[in-house]
Amino acid sequence: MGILNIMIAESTPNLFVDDLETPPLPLTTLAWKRFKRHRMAMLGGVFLILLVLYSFGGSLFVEEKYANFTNPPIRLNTPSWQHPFGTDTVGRDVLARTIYGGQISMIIGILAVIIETSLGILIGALAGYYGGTIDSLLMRFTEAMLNIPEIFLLIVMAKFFGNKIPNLTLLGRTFSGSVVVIIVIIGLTSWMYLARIVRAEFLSIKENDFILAAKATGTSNTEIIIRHILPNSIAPIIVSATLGIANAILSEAYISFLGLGVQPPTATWGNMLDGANNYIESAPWLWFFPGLLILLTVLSINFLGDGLRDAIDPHSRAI
Amino acid sequence: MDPEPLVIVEKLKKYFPVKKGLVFQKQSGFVKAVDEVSFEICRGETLGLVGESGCGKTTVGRTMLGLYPITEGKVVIEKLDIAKADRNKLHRLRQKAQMIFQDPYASLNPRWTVSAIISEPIWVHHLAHSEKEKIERVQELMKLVGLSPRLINRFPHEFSGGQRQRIGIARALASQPEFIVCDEPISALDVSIQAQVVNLLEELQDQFQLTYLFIAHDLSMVRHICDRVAVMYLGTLVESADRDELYENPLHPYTKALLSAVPIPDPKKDRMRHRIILQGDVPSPISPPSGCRFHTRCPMEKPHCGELVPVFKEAAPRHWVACHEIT
Amino acid sequence: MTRYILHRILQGIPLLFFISIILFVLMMNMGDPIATMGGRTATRPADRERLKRQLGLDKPIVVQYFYWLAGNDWTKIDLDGDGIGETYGERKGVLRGDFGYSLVNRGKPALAVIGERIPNTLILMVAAELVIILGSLLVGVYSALHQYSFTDHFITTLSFIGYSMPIFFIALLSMYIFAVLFKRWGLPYLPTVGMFDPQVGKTAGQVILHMILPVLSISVISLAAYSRYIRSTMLEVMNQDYIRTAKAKGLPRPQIVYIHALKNASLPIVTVIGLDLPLLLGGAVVTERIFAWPGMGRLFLDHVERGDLPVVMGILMLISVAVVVFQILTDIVYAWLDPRIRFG
Amino acid sequence: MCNFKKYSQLISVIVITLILIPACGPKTSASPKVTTFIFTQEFDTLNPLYSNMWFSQITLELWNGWAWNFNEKNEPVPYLVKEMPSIENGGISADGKTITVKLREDLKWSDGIPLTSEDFVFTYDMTISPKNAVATTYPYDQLASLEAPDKYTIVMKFNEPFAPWQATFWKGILPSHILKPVFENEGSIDNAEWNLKPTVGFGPYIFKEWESGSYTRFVANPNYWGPKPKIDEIFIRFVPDDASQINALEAGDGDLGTFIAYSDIPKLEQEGIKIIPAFSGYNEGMFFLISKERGHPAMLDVRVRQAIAMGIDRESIVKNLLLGKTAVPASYWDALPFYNTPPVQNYPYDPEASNKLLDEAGWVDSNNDGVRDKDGVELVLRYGTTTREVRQDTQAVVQQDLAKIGIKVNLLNYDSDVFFASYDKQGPAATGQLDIMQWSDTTNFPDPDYYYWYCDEIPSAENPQGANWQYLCDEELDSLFKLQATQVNPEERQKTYQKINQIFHDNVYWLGLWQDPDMWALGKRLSNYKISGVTPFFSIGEWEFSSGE
Repeated sequence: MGILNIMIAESTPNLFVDDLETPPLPLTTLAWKRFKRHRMAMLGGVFLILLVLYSFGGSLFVEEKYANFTNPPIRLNTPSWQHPFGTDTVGRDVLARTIYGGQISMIIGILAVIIETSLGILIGALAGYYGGTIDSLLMRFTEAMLNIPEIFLLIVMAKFFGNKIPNLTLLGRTFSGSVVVIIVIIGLTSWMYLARIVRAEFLSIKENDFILAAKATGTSNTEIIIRHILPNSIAPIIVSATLGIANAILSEAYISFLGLGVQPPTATWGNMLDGANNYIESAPWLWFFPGLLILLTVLSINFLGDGLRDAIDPHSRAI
Repeated sequence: MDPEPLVIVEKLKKYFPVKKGLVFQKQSGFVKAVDEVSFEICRGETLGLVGESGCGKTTVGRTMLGLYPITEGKVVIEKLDIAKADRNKLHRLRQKAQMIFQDPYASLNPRWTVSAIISEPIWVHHLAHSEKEKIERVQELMKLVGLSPRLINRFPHEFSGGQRQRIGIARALASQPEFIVCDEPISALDVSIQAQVVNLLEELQDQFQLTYLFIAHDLSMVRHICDRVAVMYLGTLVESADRDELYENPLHPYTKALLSAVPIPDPKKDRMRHRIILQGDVPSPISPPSGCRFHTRCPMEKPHCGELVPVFKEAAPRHWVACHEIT
Repeated sequence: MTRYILHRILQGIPLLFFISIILFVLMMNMGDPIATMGGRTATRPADRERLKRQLGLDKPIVVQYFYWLAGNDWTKIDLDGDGIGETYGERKGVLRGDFGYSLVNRGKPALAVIGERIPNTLILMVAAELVIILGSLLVGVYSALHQYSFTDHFITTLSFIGYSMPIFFIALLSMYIFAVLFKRWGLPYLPTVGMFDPQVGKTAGQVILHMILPVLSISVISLAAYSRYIRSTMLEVMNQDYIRTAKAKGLPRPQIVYIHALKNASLPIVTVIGLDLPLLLGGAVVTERIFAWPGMGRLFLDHVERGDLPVVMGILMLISVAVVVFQILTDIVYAWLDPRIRFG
Repeated sequence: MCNFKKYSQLISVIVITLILIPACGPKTSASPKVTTFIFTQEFDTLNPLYSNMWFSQITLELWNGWAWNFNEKNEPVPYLVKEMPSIENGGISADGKTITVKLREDLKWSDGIPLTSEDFVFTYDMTISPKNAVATTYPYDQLASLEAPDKYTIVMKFNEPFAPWQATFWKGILPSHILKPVFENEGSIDNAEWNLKPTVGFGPYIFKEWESGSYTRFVANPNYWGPKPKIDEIFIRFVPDDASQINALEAGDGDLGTFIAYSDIPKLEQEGIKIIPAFSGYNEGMFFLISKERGHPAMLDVRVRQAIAMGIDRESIVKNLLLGKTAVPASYWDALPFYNTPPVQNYPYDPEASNKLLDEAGWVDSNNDGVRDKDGVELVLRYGTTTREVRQDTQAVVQQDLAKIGIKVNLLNYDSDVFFASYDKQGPAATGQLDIMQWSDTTNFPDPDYYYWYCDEIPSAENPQGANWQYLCDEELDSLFKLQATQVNPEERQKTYQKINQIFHDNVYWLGLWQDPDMWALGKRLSNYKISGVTPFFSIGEWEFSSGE
C-alpha cells in the first residue's frame, strides 16, 4: 500500500516519453476490411443468413406439428401449389420438413462444433502446453483417432451410442435422443485436426517471453492457458470452427443417409435423404430439395470460412 | 544496508536433460547450464551478472525465481528457500521478486491492452479491491515509468521498443516487489533509449529501495548501474567483486579478457591498451572441460588446471575468484 | 534414412495397438451379432447361449481382445457348456496373421472375406485417384497460370461447389440424369448399379461402363480440393526468385512451368495424396452403397449391421496399417523429390 | 487329377459344340435358358445348418432341399420321402412319440453317390455336436434318439409327443461322404469349404460359383434323380438397394425379385410383371410390455391396451401405406386359418370407444397438456422398432393416431442387431425399455408353435437370453401353450388354439398391424411357376423360361 502512495507523490509528469499521433486501426477493423474485399465470402455470408432465416424464420409460418403431420392418402405427391416441394412417403409436406430439418441440421452443426472445438482445444492445449508424457500420450491418441477414416469411425460410434440417450425436451420442443447422439459422435470424431492446430499454436506461443513473464508474475497455468495463449491462437480456431460447421452438417447427412443418424419423425436434411434412396426415379423431389439445401449451406459456410481465413489468419494457406 | 543479504544463492545447479532414442527415450546426458553458482545480494544493492551469451546467466536468473526447477543447491530470497517452498509460498514470493525481460516485443502479450498487461500482477496477487482501484494503480504505474495514462487501452504493437520496455517495467513494479531480475533489459533497444531505461531503473531503485540482479553482456552499462559484479563462464562463476575493484583490478584471466574488449571512450587509451584475444571456441555445456572449465582457452593454463576444479575463494576482501593461479 | 524408416515403423506399432483397443471396445458394444444372425426373427434363447459360448462371445472383453490379438490355441475352450474346457482353440490371433472367422460368412476367414473385396475397391479407387490427380493437375496449373482470369474465377467457384457437394447428392443426381433420364429420352445411358452384368461377365468393358458414375461421384470432391491446393502451391512457387531467374534467362515457358515450378509444387501435393490414398482403400462407403459396388465400403456397412467383429476389425485395422505405411512412403517420396530433406 | 478333369471338361465342351453347331446351325440357335433372380441380401453361408438367413434358406430348394416340401397352398408334399408319416400309415406311433420316415430309394448326390439315411443321421449328428457352432439345434435337440435301421428308413424318437415336427425337421441334408472326413480331421465342420461352395448337392440345380458382392450361379444338375430341370442356368444377383431391384425388374435385367415393397407393386404390374403374395406366416404386429417393474403402469390395464387397439386406424395404414395389398390380421395365427377357427373378431377403429375406455380406466387429461394422466403419471409410452422404412412410416402415423386419444408415444428406432439384442447385451426390447415393440414374426410356419409367452422365458440376470420381452406371465396361457406343443392330433390342437386365440384377443397381448406375406415379382419370361410361402422354390425344376418374346 505504502509504496504506491510514494509512487504517486514522486512521479513526475514530464517524464512521459512520447504520445502516439494517429491511432492505428484496431485488428478487428482490419480484419473486416480484408473480409469485405472477399466477394465470395460476403456472398456466402448473405446466403447463410438467408438459409438461417429459411430454417428458423420459417417456423413462424409453419408449425412443427404440420411438418410431422402424416396424411398417407396424399403420399408421394409431386410438387404442387399446396405442397411446393411435394409430399413424402407418409404424406408429410416436404417443404415444412426442410424447414424443421434445417433447424435440426444447423443445430447439430453448431453444437457438434462446440464439442469438437472444446475437445480440440482441451487436448491440443494440454498437449502443447505441458509437453512431455502428456503430450506423447495425447498425440498418440489423436493420431490413432485420425488414422481411422472419419466415416468409419462415425458409423462405429453411431452404433455404439445408438439410442442410449433418451429424448430431450428443450424450449418446449422434444428432441429425439438420436439428435444428441449425432451431436456427440460428430464432436467426438472431428476434434483431431483442431487439436493438432491448437497444439502447434501452443507450442510456438508458449515459448514467448510474455508467458514466462506471466509465470514470473505468479499467474496460474490455467490462467496462462486461457487468458494468454488461447486468445493468441484464436484465429485458426475460428476458421477451423467455421469450416467445422459445414463438415458437421455433411457428417450428419452422411450417417443419417446410412440410416444410423437422427431417427424420424424428427426431420433433418440428412434423414430426409435416407428415405429418398428408394425413390431416385419415382420421386426425385424427395432427395433433390434437402440435397440442394445441404449443398447451399455447406457452400456458403465454406466461402465464409475461406474469407475469414484470409481476413483474420493470413498465415495459413490450405484449402 | 541490511547486514542480512536479501538474496542468497548457494551452489546452485541447473541441469537440463538431453534425450535420445528411437521409441523409448532415455536420458543420455545433461546440459550443465548452471553449475555450483553462489552469490549474495544485499538489500538495495545491484548485482551485475555478466558473461558471454550462452554462459547460463539468464538461466541463473530464471532458476532463482523458480521458473525452472532447481537441480541442486539453494536459493533464498527474503528468507524463503525457493527449492523447498510450496505453491503458496512460491506464489507469495512472486509478488516480492519480479523480472524484466530482454525482448520488449516478445514479453508483452500482443492480444492484451496495456491496462491488462500491467494489471496482471495486481489481480494475480489480489492487490486491488475494485476494478476502479486497479485502473487507478495502472495509471499511476504508467505515469511512474513515463507513459501517458491516456494510452491505457492501447495494444503493445502500437508502441515503440522503448515504450514497451517501460510497460514491462511497470508490470514488474505492479506487484510492489523488492527484488527484480533484470534480464538484459536494454540489449534489444537502441543505444539512445538504453540510457533512458537504465536511468529509469536507477531512479526507481532509489525511490523504492529495490534490489536488482542485472544480467548483461555489456560491461560498460554494468559499470554504470551495478554495485557489485559477478562474471560467469560456462555455467560457473569465475569472479565477483565490488564494481570498481573488478574493473580496476580484475584477477581472473577470463575477466581480464572481457574487460580488454570493452571499448574505451578515449581512442588514445584504447589504442594503448593490451587486447587479450581468447583462443578457441566456447566448449559444449553438455560435456564441459574437466577441472577448471576455462583451462582450454586460458592463456595462463598449467597442467593441473585440467584436473582440479578451482575453489571459488576470497582472494582479496570482498573479491572472490576461482583460479588455481591466484592465491 | 533407413534408420528413420525403422523409427517410423517402430512408432507405428504402438499406434496400431492403440487403434485396435479403441475400436475393439467400441465394437464390443455395438449390438449383438447373434441377435437375429441375419434372419427375420430373433434367435432362440437356447441357441443364443450355446453360440455365445462356441464363438467365444461370452468371455470378458479383455479376454476376447486377447484372443483376438494373440489367439486361443494355447488354451482349452469349453464347447459343450459344462464349464470345463476340453479342446484347444483354433484361433491364432492377429499377431500371427489370423483375424478370425467371419461371424456372418460362417466358415470363412475374415481376411478372405475382405480379400475378395479389395480388388474391387482398388479398381474403383485407383481409377478415381488417377482422374483426381490428372484432373486436378490440369485444372490447378491452368488456373494458376491464368490467375484472376475469368476461367480462373469460374474454376475456383466451381471447385468450391464441388468441394461442398455431398457425395450422395452428386451420386443420386448423376444416376438420375445419366441412367434414368437418358434412358427415358432414348439416349445412350449408363447402368445404375453393380460392377458388371453377371450374364455378360466381369469383362473390362462392363466394369469400365459400370465404373463411370461412381468414379465421377468420388472424384468431384477431391478434384475440387486438390486443384485448389495445386493452384495455390503453384502460385507460391511461381513467385519464387528462381522462377523469375528462369524467366529472365529466357527459358521457354512450358519448361519453366512443368520442370521447374511443377516439380517444386508437387511436394505438398504428395503429402496430401499420401494422406488420402489409404482412406480410399476403405472405399467411399456412401458411393459404394448407392451404386451397389461390391467393395470394402459396402462390405463394412453390411457387416457392421450384423456386428461382425472379425471382419469389421479386419477392415479397420487394414486401413490403419495402410495409413501408417503410406505416411512412411510419403516421407520417402518427399525426400526423393526434395534433396534438402534428409532424415537422421 | 484336377487338371485331367478340367481337360476332359474342355474336350467335352468342344465336342458338344462341334456336334451342336451343324445340328442347329440353320435353325434358330438353341441358346441356353439363363434366368436371373434378384435378392436384396447376400447369403451369409449356404450350409443350411449355419444360416438363419431367409434368402439362404429358400435357395436351398435349388441345390439341396427339405425332406418334404410345402406346396403353394402350404400343404406338405413328399420330396425325399415316400409319403408323409401319419398315424394312419403308421409313420407316427399311437403315443405320438415315434416318427418313422421312409426315404425314396433313387436319391443321389450330384456327384453320383446315393443319398441315404446315413446322410440324415450325419445331419443330425452335426447339428447337435457341441463342436459345431450351428445357428440352431432346434428341433433336433427335442429328439431322444435317431436311428437308421436300414439305408432308407429313419426312426425319430421323442420323450414327449412333438407336435410341430412337420414344420421343423429336415430342412436341408448334409452330404456325409463330403463332410464326414472334414469333421474327423478338423473336429468341426464350422470352416468346411463346402459351407460356402456346396458343389455337391441333390437338387435340380447345382452350385457353380459365388462372386462376393455380385452373384451366385447355379446350373442344371446332370445327375438329378427327378425330372430334368427346364432352365439351364440360374443367376442370383445381389442388389442391396430396393429401387435398383425395381429398376432391374422393369428393365428385364432380372426375372424374379422378392421382398417387393407394397408401394412398388402398381408400377411393376403396369410393366406386365406378375406379383404373387406368398404367406409365410409373418404378421407385422405390436408386442406390449406388460410389467409392473419395468413397464408403464397404464399398460397393465387391459382397457388401455384395448383403447390402443381401437385408437389406431390400422385399416388406413394398410390401405394407404401398403396400398391395400394386404389385410389387418385379427390374430397371431391369421396365416394359419386352421388354427384360427372360428376366426376371432378384429377390433374396429373407434377412437370414441378408446376415449371412453381410457376415461373409465382413470386416465384423463387433468393438467390440460393434451396427454392423459393418472396419479401424476403421464400416459407417455415408448414405442420402438427397427429402422425399416415402412416401420418408421407406420410409427409416424400411429403416433398421430394415438395423440388424438390423448396418448403420447416417443418413437425409437434401432438397427436390428441392436433391437433384437439379448438382455445381457442391453437390448432395448429385452431389457424392458420399450412399452410398445413392433416387428414382424411368424410361428414355425406352417405350425402354430411359439415360445414368446412362456413365463420361464422372462429375461433376468439368471436368464439373460429369455425371449419373453413382454415380461408377461399369464399362467393359463402358459399351460395352454405347453399343452398344444404335445398335441400331435391336429383337431385337439385346434381346440387349444381356440382358447389361446381368445385370451390373446380379450387381453390384447398382441396387436396385428398387417399380414406380411412375401411379395414375389416374376417377369414375363418365366412361366409355369408355383410359389409356396414355406418353400418358395419347391417346384423350381418345372419352371419354364422363354427368352424370345
